[in-house]
Amino acid sequence: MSLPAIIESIIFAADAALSLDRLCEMLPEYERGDIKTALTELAEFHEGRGGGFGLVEVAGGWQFRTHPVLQEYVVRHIKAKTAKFSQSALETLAIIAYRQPLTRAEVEHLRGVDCGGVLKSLLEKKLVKILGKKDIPGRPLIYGTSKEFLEVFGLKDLKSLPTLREIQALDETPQFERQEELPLEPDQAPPVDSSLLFDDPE
Amino acid sequence: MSLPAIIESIIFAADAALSLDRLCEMLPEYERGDIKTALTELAEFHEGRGGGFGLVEVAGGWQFRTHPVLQEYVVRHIKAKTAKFSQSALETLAIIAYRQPLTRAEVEHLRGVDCGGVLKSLLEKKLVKILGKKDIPGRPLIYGTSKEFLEVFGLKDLKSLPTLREIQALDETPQFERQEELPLEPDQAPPVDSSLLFDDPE
Amino acid sequence: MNPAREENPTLLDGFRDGYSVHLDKFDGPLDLLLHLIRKNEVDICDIPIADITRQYLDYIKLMKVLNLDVAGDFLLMASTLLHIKSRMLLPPDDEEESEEEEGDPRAELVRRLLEYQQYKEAGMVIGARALLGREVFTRACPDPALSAARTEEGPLEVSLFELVDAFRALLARIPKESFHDVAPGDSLNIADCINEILSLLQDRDTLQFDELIKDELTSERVIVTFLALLELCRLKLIRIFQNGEYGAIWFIPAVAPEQAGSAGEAVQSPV
Repeated sequence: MSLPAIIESIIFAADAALSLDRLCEMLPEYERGDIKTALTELAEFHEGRGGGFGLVEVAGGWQFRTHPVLQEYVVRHIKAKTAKFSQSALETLAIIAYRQPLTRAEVEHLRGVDCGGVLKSLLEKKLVKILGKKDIPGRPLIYGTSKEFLEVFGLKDLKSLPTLREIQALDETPQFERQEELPLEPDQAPPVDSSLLFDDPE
Repeated sequence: MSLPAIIESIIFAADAALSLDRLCEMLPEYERGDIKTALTELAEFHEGRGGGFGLVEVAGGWQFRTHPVLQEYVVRHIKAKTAKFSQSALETLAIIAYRQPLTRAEVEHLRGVDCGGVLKSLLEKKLVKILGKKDIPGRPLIYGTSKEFLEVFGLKDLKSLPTLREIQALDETPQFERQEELPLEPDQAPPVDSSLLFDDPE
Repeated sequence: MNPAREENPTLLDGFRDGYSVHLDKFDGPLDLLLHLIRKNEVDICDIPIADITRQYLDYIKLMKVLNLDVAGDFLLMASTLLHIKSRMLLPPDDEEESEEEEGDPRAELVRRLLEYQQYKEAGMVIGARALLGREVFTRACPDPALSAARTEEGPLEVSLFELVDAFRALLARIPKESFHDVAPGDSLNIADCINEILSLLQDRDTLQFDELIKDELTSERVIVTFLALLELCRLKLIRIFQNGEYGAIWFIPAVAPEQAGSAGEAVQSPV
């Protein structure tokens, strides 16, 4: 592979700008002068081709950056970033999914912390909905999961939610203990030097 | 600014692969057909220039990725994930990939061995996901491969997996016979010419 | 020691010759069988069942000698092999032949082996691909333009497994008595049934009792469905109607879906 391609791949995959010194350190088989020339040539090449990004020297290091003129377009993507669930949102949602219908107080009892904020954001995301009011003093609201919840998780109906037992079953190995005595002939296996057996040929 | 440059900048800045649909949504002022053509041309251009990275189609989206042959250099700066796939993990993944949707019992029947632990670790790594429940007595969970599976294995979609017939044909070439002599760990299988397997951006 | 072993090269002789094997690396009985078939250079479609069975059993003994866990799957296969071997030793029985004579008793095993071999190879092929994070890398450095503005959130991305796992972690953390029904009995429980009814009512306004039990008319199902309905009634989530004596039992949601009021306000209300 050519030196420019090598340098390009290293800079591309790096998590921060890389200085010439650092690059030389990583590529001891190449001359510093050649690395320097390759960098300049690469920068010129990318500038000349008029693509969407270029190789620039910033704060003492080299980095690929999108062109400032294209920022308008680049920023459009930000909104597409998929939202990640926080652990508390996931837990709350799980409680509601598996224990619905239930009240906020019941969710909080299980989680041991206040859930107002999380519940609100789940309602805003329409994953959870209000089913009605419970007929006890205070008439608290009762929550359950929504149709959107089923869509996000690709479920046909709530019945298709995997049960805890099914997930737990993954940790369990089916037991065949009884067969232990089964088919083996009574004669003893020959003594084997067990140290031999694990000899790794590698 | 030219459309290819705009597309390049968006994909380059994005932190995940972007689908054609998503790009069209973000660029309503351009025709879908033009965007599609630009993507193909960009992929060809980057392949042709022999740089350190290319534009490839994975998991239904477009993304810049380094070339596998440059791995040696890239890892001098960043750590490669040491997460190795055991033979059982790969076998299980292959079965799920080719036979999905299917239940744990079906996987175990094909492998002849309990797969709970493997299945759980594949779920944790998000390579496999729960698709729902099968409509048979006991309503067992059914599994399939995830988007992450396509991303990690660099596949455009499930159809770009080599067919089982192709794999069998591979086995008949003398090249594969050499593995006879090897230790039984798949990790130590001879490196297959990865350029063969790397999906050409098409 | 079994004298037969002197004539027939076995797995164990292989070890003496310095051929080494990762004992714990066989991924189940089919994997081990394939290994033996390759090692003996025999045709997979015409397995010398006596030889292969003996070598297979030797192997299991070896695992025991070395105090390795012999998984049930291996023992199950051992009995299958012995069964096939005994059937092959028996003279062909005319009566049996008429019933189930499919020919070779090895056929089913061969089919499984061939199928397994396919996936084993497929696993090797996909494992040899250039993998993201191993041979192939994406850009790790966030674009400065992106870090400038992070506003809206896009579509949600979370897997079902994460949801169940979160719930499982939660259950592990908290004392058991906090739950009224931690471990649901078998396949049927009231909570599931309530969920089922609630999801059906998301799409429709009325439901009939009969519809809920029509797939599975067992007394358990009827009782659980009935209890679920009572619970939903108690919570004032549904209302129940009957068209005259012995008529069909209908129920409808007690609250229209959109009636619940503004979400934000609702959450803030005292509990």
